Amino acid sequence: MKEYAYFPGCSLEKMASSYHKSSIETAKKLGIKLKELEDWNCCGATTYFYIDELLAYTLCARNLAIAEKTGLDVVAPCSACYKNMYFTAAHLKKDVDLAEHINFALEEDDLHFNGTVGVKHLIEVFANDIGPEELKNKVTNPLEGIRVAPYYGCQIVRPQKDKEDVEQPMFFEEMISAIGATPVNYPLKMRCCGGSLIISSRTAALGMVRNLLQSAVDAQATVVATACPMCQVNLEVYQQQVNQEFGTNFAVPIMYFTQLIGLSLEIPQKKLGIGQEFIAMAPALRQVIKG
Amino acid sequence: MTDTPETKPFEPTIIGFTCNWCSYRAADMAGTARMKYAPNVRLIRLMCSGRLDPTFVLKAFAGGADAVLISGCHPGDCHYINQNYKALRRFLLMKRVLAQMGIQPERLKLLWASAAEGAIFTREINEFVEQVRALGPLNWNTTAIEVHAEKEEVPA
Amino acid sequence: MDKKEKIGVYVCHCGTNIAGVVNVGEVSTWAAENLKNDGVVIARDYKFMCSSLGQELIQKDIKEQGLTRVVVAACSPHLHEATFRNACKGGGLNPYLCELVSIREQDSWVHTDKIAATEKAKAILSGGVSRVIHHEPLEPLHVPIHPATLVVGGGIAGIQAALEIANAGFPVYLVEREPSIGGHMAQFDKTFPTLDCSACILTPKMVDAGNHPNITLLTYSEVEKVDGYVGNFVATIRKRARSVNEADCTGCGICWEKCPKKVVDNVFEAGMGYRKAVYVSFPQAVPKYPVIDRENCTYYIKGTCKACEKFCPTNAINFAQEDEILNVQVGNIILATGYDLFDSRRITQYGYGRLANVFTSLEFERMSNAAGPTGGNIVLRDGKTVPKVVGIVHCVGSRDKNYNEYCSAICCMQSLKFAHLVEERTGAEVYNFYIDIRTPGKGYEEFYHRLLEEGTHFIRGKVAEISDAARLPAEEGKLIMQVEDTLTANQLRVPVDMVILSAGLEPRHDAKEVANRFGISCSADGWLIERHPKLDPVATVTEGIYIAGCVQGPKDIPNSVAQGAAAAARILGKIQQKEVALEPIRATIHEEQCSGCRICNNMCPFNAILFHEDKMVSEVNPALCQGCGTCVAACPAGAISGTGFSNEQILSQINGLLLLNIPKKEVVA
Amino acid sequence: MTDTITFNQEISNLLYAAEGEPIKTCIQCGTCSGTCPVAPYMDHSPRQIIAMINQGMKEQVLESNTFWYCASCYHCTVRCPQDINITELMYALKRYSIWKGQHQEGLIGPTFSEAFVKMIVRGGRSFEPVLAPSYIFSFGMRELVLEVVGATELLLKGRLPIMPARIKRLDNFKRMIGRIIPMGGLE
Amino acid sequence: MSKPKFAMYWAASCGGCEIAVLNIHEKILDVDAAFEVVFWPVAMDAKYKDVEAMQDGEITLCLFNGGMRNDENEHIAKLLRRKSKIMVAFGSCACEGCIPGLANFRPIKELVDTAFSTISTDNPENIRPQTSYSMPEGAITIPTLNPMLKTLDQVVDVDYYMPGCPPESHQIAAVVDLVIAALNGKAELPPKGATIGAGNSTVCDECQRKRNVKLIKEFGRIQFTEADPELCLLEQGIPCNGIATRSGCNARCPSVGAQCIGCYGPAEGVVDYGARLIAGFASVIDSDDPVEIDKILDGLVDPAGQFYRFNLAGSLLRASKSAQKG
Repeated sequence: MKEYAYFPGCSLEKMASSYHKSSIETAKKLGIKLKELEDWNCCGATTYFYIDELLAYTLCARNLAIAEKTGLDVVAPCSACYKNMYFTAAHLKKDVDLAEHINFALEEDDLHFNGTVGVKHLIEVFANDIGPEELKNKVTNPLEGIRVAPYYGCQIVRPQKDKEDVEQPMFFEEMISAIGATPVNYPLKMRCCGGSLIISSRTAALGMVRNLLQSAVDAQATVVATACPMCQVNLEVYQQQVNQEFGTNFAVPIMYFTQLIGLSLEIPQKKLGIGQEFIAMAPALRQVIKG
Repeated sequence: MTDTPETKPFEPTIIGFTCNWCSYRAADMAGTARMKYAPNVRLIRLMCSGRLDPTFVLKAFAGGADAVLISGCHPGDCHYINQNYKALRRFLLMKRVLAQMGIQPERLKLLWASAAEGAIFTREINEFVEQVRALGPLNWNTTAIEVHAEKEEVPA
Repeated sequence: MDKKEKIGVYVCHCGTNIAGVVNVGEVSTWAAENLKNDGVVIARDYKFMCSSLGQELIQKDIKEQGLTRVVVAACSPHLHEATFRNACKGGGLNPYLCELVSIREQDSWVHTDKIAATEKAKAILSGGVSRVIHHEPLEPLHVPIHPATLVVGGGIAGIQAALEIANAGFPVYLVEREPSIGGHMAQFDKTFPTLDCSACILTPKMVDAGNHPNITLLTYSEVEKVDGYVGNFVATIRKRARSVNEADCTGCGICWEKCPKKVVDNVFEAGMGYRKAVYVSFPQAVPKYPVIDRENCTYYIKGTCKACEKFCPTNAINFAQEDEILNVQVGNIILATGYDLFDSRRITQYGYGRLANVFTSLEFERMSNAAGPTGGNIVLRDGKTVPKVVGIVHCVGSRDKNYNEYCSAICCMQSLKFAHLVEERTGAEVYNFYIDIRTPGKGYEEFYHRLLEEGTHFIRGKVAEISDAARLPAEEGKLIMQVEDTLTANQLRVPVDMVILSAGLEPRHDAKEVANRFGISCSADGWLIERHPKLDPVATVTEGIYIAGCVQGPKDIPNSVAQGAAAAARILGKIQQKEVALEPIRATIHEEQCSGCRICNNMCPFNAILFHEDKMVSEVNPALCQGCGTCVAACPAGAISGTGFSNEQILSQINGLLLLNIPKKEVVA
Repeated sequence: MTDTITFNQEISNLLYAAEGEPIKTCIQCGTCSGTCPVAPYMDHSPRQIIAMINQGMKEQVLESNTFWYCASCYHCTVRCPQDINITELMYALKRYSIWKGQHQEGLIGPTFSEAFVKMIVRGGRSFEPVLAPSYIFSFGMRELVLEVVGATELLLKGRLPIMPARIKRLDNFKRMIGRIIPMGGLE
Repeated sequence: MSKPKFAMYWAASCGGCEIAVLNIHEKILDVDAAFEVVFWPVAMDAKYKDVEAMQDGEITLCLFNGGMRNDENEHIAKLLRRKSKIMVAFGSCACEGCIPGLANFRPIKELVDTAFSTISTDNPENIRPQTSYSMPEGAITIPTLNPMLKTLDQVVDVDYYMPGCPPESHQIAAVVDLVIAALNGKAELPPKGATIGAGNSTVCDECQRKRNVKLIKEFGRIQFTEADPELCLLEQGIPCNGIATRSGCNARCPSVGAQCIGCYGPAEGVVDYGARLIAGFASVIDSDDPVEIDKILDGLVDPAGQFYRFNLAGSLLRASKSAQKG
């Protein structure tokens, strides 16, 4: 069974604990072991780069170095953590001076970054290591008739890492089809939800949330699936405010892709952290899931 | 190991080989555009970097050059289709031999420059001159080369 | 060297260009004193050596002082080598006994420190002197020119070139990959800026080419191999089987009328229309004979049908026909293989292929063409709805590091043309989204103004994305083009019915192979490289091979025609001379020293080196040799010498360049 | 080589680790601003900011809210025809403006960021409640109410931590950071 | 009238050249018949002072082998030059330094240390030879080593060069015949400075192996390769120096399946032997990718040693930087 060093990230501790639970559970059921990184620290989020790039790299480097000790690749369920750690690793591998400086700091914690560790996003692991085919075979309770809007968000695909399609990727859709649901094609699946602005630039962020939800609703989505705690919280917790702000009446359930997969694998809802959401699970969904 | 008087900094002498089509034209272009670079490089025009005979490089070092520059068209742009790749192969082998002879490989530089890249040519030359200045003089022992001085006269 | 050479040294002031930085007087006196032993008998400096007076100075000295070698220290050899060689010739000295060293481009112009520059000038000069001693008198090589010419590519550039040469009375082989000549121009409806109908001006030329007694038309054919050299090329051409006997076919058209198999025409109709399995590319096709497309013909797939054969009144159909291989001898070659259109699918955010009503420029050309799939009606994919608002995107795949960095040159004018046609035919509102409007051509800027007057909207901004994500009622069912109007710094969402992507031009997908086949080179972009970007745009570094039209870079019709004609003119000049003079910079293998080790055999990209199994020695064919000297440097026996750049010449030049160092080093040692 | 370093150079230097072409190669095509989901809320579009930087309009750039509004979605970056890393540029501007202590009045971004960073430096992990004060006061009454409602609900759903999170080897961690910037640099 | 005088001397060399001379079998009698051997330390007893006593140019033919390793070598070279009409640099050592010339890769001190303090040397006090040592009977002196080994023509003027390690006996025989004929006015001596007793081309010229266009993806060492007996060795990736080495040996080594190591030195008119091999070997590499090329080059262990085995002292660079510093 494949094993990864699992970096939950701050928001999964509480704010997105349901993502945490569902990730562990579904992964286990699909034969992937997520071994939580020992004494990990905050990845610095996007905010950290505002203050001091070097410091931000150091924070990520610490986590990477800890992972290297275990000899496992790091997997992060949060897009921001993923992006930060991926590019930190990339930069440090290229820029030896930077790496030297940061390793000097890491000594304080008896750590050293060698550049051997790989960084993956949880959804990559599901899409590549397991893949739609295998997933399809494992599904015991296909979510037939459920129209799911796959929301990629930003930092899973952007910035471009290699030659991959950053404008119209399809791996999320494939996964949704694999669990028997219907992926809806809506134009804004790649558009930013404004998560990082929700505090600092509220109005802008709310506007972005509005557009996104609108686009999903127009495409008759029963539920929006996300792969990032920031996006989930942003899209769900602030729906009320959006309605207030724009006189809309959205009530779109926003679920983690791991929760949906979990349901299709008949993992008990509790274990998937279902019940913590603001917007009750869509009735349509309730009907198809057993137990 | 510097033998030059402290008063003036060491000025390296560099022999540069350029191909007729790209790099020599790049040098011309640098001139026409009045770009400025260090006067330490003296260029020799060949038709193609492929003409570069390793003998030339050895001769330059033995003759007192502190470094040698080889420049040609960018890979794929060679005006003789692909001869610059042949120069590349010799260059890589030459570096190894020079290293064994105690000539730092950094004293031999390969530079691809197209006819339009006067600016790049200028920049690279300046960087190279600095790099060689840092390495210090090569001072290849040329006394041995003026052998005829030591020779005895042959009886008539 | 037994007899001492008498060398004359001439240092040029070039006004203040050189004298302003280099102390030319000092240089010439230094040469007179220090280079005596090398044979310098006279050293002068003069204001302008290239002036007639300067040249006379040299000639006078040759005559009076009996100079045997001349060294001029002035500008780059690329500028005045020929000048001073001729001066020597005039003075009765073999032109190749003159050496021009550059103390301008490589010294006075690039240095500020006068002392250093003067020292460098001395070094460069002494290098030249040491080199010139080893020069040998040379004569240019002469090879006869075969009068026939091979033109590859039957687009407008190729047709023009072929006609020019044929009209001058010389034979031409015009080879075209497609079943008909005409190229992209045949697909267009109108041509900017005059808007005259493309077919009306092209067809006559195609017919001329087809009927011309001096032109052998080889369509549906490809050049597979080229051997030989300027004046004497031999091209191997594969004439693919048409499955139609040209001798019998009258081009009556019954076969494609009767053919039951419809095929989407991805070539001529850009996928907008259909053709039959047996077809001519378009009604005015030249030659008029159809071809059977064996991938799609029912007979070739199932073994039955033969409708065409049954109905053919002249029994011209020949299913058994096979490819023909022809070898033609020609003296010169013109490559005019044109371009491919950039594939707009690559820019996913523009939605081509995903959003029905996003069209490419070529699709639009066909649509607006009266003979095209919609009979010239500009309509949406549904084939009937007339657009009310149309957006045209410039620079699609051009000026973009993610795709092609270069400007495709024709897109601006093409877009303006589209805008005009759309307004004229549908009265729709047209938005042009551009980064810069580039109209460098006769009557082009005027055309732009005409569009401005016609009220076309121009929005300066590169379109960010095209989607069907309606946000406002007004956007329902429309394509929304999101863009910043950079002139007002507003982010716009422009709802339109139809989008036209003004896709850029790309090198042919097989440009690199073609280049290799003909022994010339491609730039990093993939366009074929001309001999000189300004002064020799249609020649290539391979003597006898010329390029014309888009194969050399994006170009509009007038420029393609001009290049076709220019290449033809160059070739006609050559043919009239009967023979061609080649720079005598060549490699020679000395048989008695050659050990036949064959190291040099894979050094020559021009196949100029052949190995004689019998004598066990290699030999250089001087007419094929381009003089790069790679084999000279490679020969482990030192058995190959290169005229003009011999070992002696280079090694002594190195000595000369280092002359000033030797004392410095002796102190050291 | 001028002795006085231009604004453009200052910013370029801050981009040392970033991939991509120098900002001076911008052709002002507007792809970034056309793409940017936040552009309508910005004082100046990203393209304008680049133009302003290249014009050396330091004051006006720092006064602009543009870079504080960047959601770092990298959409502009992947589309830029000149391969300019616009998102990293926005980061650089944020750093520069905090470093110079010079930014538009009433922006939450700067204070929030500093609060966030201090928190991490102290605890090694993020702890949402700590952050509230850094921005809450700048909210209007209505937003405030909503925020509190939202927060309480999160709390009820067990999605807000009561105790601040801490990493185990905090001392090492702090010393580590000390080696990057002298401690108290942010305190 | 007295017979023309013949001398042969060995400087820094192994003595192989002398054996090669004796290997001309009964031809040696012709030498004896035609010449009066006045000085030949290996073959007969003779004293330097006898030579010093001679008239300048008294010796007609002097075959000088060995390189200039110490001041004694140089002294005798100059002495014999003065006393000889025809001075022949005999064998690879005199012509181009040969194996002793390999010393020019390292500083002289290192060489002495290696010689006098390796495990195989019984030298507990780690003594180094002194150039002069005073004893009750007086001072004993031994020659001083030159920092770099020089070739003969780097010290004295040379009339002819006769390459080979050692020169092939049949070539020596031929040269002897020629000189004798010339002395009797029956033949012309070649122009001064010429290379005698060898061909003008390279070993491949005499090599019988089949050869094609060479495209090498990997260089191998002969002891690890199962070489095709018919096919050119270099073509099989074996670094054979035959391509650049002067002909005259009848391709001795390649014909018995061993690669040519280059003892006959550069071909006619070649300035630097190693450079020819650099060019030659680089030319057979079948790759345009710097990384792959380097990988292929890794197959050439010790390129400088391979290219300059016999030629270092006679090459353009003559000695490595460290050797020059002494």
